[in-house]
Amino acid sequence: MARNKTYPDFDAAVADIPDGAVIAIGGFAGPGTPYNLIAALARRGAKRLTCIANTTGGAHKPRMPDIGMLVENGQVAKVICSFTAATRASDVLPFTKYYESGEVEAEIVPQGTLAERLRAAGAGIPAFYTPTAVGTELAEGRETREINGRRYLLEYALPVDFAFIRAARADSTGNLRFHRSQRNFNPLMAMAAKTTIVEVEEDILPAGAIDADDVHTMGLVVHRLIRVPPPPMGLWTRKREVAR
Amino acid sequence: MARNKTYPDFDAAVADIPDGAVIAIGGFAGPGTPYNLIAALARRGAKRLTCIANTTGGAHKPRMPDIGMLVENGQVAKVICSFTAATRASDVLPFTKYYESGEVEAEIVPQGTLAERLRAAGAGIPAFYTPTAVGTELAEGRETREINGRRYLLEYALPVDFAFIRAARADSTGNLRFHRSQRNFNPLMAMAAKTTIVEVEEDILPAGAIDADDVHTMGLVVHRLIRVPPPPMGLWTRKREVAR
Amino acid sequence: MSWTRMQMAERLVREFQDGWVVNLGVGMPTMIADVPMGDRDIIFHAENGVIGYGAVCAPGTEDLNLVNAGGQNVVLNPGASIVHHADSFALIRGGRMDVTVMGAYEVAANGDFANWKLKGAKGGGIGGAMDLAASAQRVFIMLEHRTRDGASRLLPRCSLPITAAGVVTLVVTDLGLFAPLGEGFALRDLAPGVTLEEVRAATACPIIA
Amino acid sequence: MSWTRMQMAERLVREFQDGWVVNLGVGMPTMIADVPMGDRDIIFHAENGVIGYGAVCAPGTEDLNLVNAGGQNVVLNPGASIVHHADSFALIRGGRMDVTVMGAYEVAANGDFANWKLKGAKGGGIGGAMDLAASAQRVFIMLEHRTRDGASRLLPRCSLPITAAGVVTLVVTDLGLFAPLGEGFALRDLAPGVTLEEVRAATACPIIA
Repeated sequence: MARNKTYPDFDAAVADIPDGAVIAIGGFAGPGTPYNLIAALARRGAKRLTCIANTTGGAHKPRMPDIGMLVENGQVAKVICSFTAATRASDVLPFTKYYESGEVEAEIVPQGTLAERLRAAGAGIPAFYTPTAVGTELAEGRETREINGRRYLLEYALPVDFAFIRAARADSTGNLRFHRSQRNFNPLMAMAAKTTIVEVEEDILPAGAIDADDVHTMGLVVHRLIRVPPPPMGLWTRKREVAR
Repeated sequence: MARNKTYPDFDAAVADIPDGAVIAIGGFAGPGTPYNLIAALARRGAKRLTCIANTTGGAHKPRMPDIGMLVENGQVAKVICSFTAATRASDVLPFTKYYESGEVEAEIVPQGTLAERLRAAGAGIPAFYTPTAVGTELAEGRETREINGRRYLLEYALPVDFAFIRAARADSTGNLRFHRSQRNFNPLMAMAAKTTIVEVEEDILPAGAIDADDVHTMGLVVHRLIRVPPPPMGLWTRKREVAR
Repeated sequence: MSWTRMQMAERLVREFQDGWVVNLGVGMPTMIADVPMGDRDIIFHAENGVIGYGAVCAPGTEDLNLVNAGGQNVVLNPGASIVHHADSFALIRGGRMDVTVMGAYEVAANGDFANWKLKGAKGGGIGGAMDLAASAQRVFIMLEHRTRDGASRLLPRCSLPITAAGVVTLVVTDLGLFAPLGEGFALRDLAPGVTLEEVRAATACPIIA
Repeated sequence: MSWTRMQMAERLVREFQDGWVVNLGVGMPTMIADVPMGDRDIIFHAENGVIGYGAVCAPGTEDLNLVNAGGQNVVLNPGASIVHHADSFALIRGGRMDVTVMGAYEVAANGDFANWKLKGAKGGGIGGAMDLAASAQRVFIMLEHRTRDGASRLLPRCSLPITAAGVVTLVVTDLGLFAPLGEGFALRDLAPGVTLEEVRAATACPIIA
C-alpha cells in the first residue's frame, strides 16, 4: 500500500485524457467541485467529451470553471446531468443555449437516478429498477416493470473513464476524507471510474495517517492526487477566495 | 434531533417482536454480532421467524447465541443466509441437520448478493441484475438477461422488519460508529429495516458527540439503543470475555 | 389580504408532526427551516446528503463546504450526519422522508404536479424532485395561487410535463391550504381576509369547502 | 516429493504482479498473506470489508473486532481502510480484484470449479465465492491434486454443482501449476521430484506439457 499517487500538477494529471473520454465531475452547489481539474481539462483541450455531473455549472458571478466553460470551448459532445436549465426562468445557465440549439447533446436524469446509476457502475450492477420518473415524460417509450404491485423504471449503470473529484484530505495511497457536503457525488464517481483524479485541499499525508475506520473513499479506487496550492498561488480553493 | 433512543435493557428492546417477523442479524465471524439481542429474542420466544444473516452460527466453542440456537428453540421458520453448512465437511453446524431434515426452510444466497439485496431494500430499489451465480444451480429456472453481451441474474430486494446490530459507539440520536470489521452487514441491515435495534459497546454519548463526518450509520435509521453492560455483568461483550 | 411566503411556510409547518424527517426543496421551501418548530423534534434532510441541518448561517460564520439543497450555507444541529449522494437518495427512495416540501409551476386536482420543465423548453431542471416526489410519504407543494398573468396554478390536469403522478398531499398558496381530491381541491384553510368566492374565482377547478 | 501447502502458496505468489489487489478465500488461501511479497506492493482485500490487511496477529496482540474472511485476527497495513459489506462486494463485482485465490473440491478443464456443495448435500456454504468467481479479473484455485481416495480433483467436467462457469485462470496442486485449456490442462510448472508421468497418472483428463 506504499505507492505514492501524488502528481506534480493538474496538467500532468489530465495529460492522457483522450478525445471521446467519459468524465464524471463531482460537486454540488460548490462544495466538492474540482475546479482546478476542470480548468486543466480546458487547457488540455480534449474533444468530443461526455461529461457527467449534477449540473453544467451555475449562473453565479464570479464564474468558476464548469462544464459550461468546456462546452463554450468546443470540447463537449454530450452532457448527462439533472439540470439542463435552471428551474427559475430568470437564471440563465450558459449551457442551456448550446443544448437548445442542438450543438451539444444532453441526457437529463433525475438526481437520485444519476447517483444510483453511478453507484451501480462502481458496484458491478449493470441495471436496476427505480420508482423515480415513472409516469413522466422521461419514462416514455422505456421499459417498466411491476414488482409487488408498484411500477418501476429500468435504469442502466453509467460507467466512467475519468472521475474528477475534490477532497479535503488524502493519504499517499489515495484514501480520502471529505469535509461536510463536499462528499456528495464524489465517492460514487471514484467507484464508477477507471481512473480517479483528486484535487486535495490539504497537504497529502503519509500512508496510515487516516485511520481505517475514518476513510470515506478507499485508495483502491483513487489513482492520482494533486495538492491544491494554498492561496494566493492556488486557484479556486474556495468560493470565497475567488469572491474576495 | 434530541430524542433519546436508549432502552433500559435487551428484553424491553425486543418485547414487541411478533411471531412471523423478519429479523436481520448483523455480524461476520464474531465482530459486529448482536449476541445480547439474539439471547433476548430467545427469551422472548417469538415464533415462525425469518432470520437473515451471513451464517446461522459457527461450530466454535464456547457456543455464542446464534440463529442455530433460535432454531433449536423452535422459533425459526426460514433462514436466508450464505451458508447452510460449513465448507469443511468436518465442521458440523448445529443448523445443518434442521435444514437437511426439512424442519426449517432455507434460502441460500451468495454473500455479495445477500449484501446487495439488503442494500437494495434500504435504497428503495426493488430489483437489480448481478453477474453472480449465473450458470450455477442457484440460477436454474430463474430470470436472466443479457446486457452489453454478458448474462445477469435478476435479484429482488430483501426488506426487513427488525435489524439486530452491534456497534462500538452511539450517540443518543442513534448515530453509530463501528470498530474495524464490526461494520460488515450492520449498516445495510439498519438501512433495510423498519426498526433497527442496536447493542452498543460503550456508554451512549450525547447528541453531537460523533462528528457529522464520522457517522457510519445515521440515526435516521436507528430506533433503539441498549448499552452492553461492562463485564462481568455484561454478556458476551467480546469473544475473549466468554472464552476466559 | 393573503399569506406572505413566510406565512405560507408557517402554515405548512403547523402540519408537521413530532419526529418527522422533512426534505426541503430549492426556492420557497427553504424558508421552512427558519420557522420555529416549538417542542416538535424535526429533522431536516437535504438531497446532497446533509441530515439534521438547521438555520442559514449568519454572515461570516459559514462553513463554505456545507450547503443545503439550495446552496445556502447552513448550520448543523446536534446529531447531524453527512452521507454521499447514493445513500442520501437511498433514504429518499427507501421511504424515510415523512414529507418533502417543493415549489411548483402547476399542481393538479388529480395529485400530479409540474416543477421541472417550462412550456416550449427542450430540457429543464429536475434535480432531486422526481425522486422525492415518487418516494416521500407526503408531498407538500408551495406555490403562488396565480401566475403573474393571473392564471390559476391549481388546475384540473397539469399542462406542463409532470414531475410525478398522483402524489400531492397538500398545497399551500397565498390564498389558502388545499388537498387534491381528484376533480377538485378540498379547502383546508383560508388565508385571513380571503373569501371562498375569491379562491373559487382564482382557481381553474372546483374548490370543495 | 511434492509441494507442501506453504510451497503451493509460494508458487502462486510468484504469479502476483506489483500493485495487484488480491482476495484470499477461507482455508488454504489464507496462508498466502504470510508469504513474503518481496518488493511487490500487494493489497489484500477480505470480503468482510477489510482492505489492506497483513499477517495474522501474534497471540495477545489481536484486535478482536478485526478479522479476515477466515475469521483470523489480522493486522492492518498502513493505508488500510474498512468498508461495509455492500461496498466490499461492490469492489468485487466492480472488477477491482486482480485475482481471487480460492480452495475447491474440484476444478475442470473447461474452467469451471466447485467449492460450495458436497455430493448429496441439500445445502452448502457459498459465502463470497460465487461473487468473487464471477467478477475477479483472475481466479486462482488451490487444492490437493487427489482426494483421500486417490481420485483426481482435476476433471474434464465438474461432478459437483459449480461455483462459476469457465472462470479459472490457474490451478496449483501439490503436484504442479496448471491452466485449464478446454479439454485438458496445460502444465505450467512441476513440483520438484514429480514427473509428468506421475501427474498424468493422477489426473482424469489430458495434461498438455
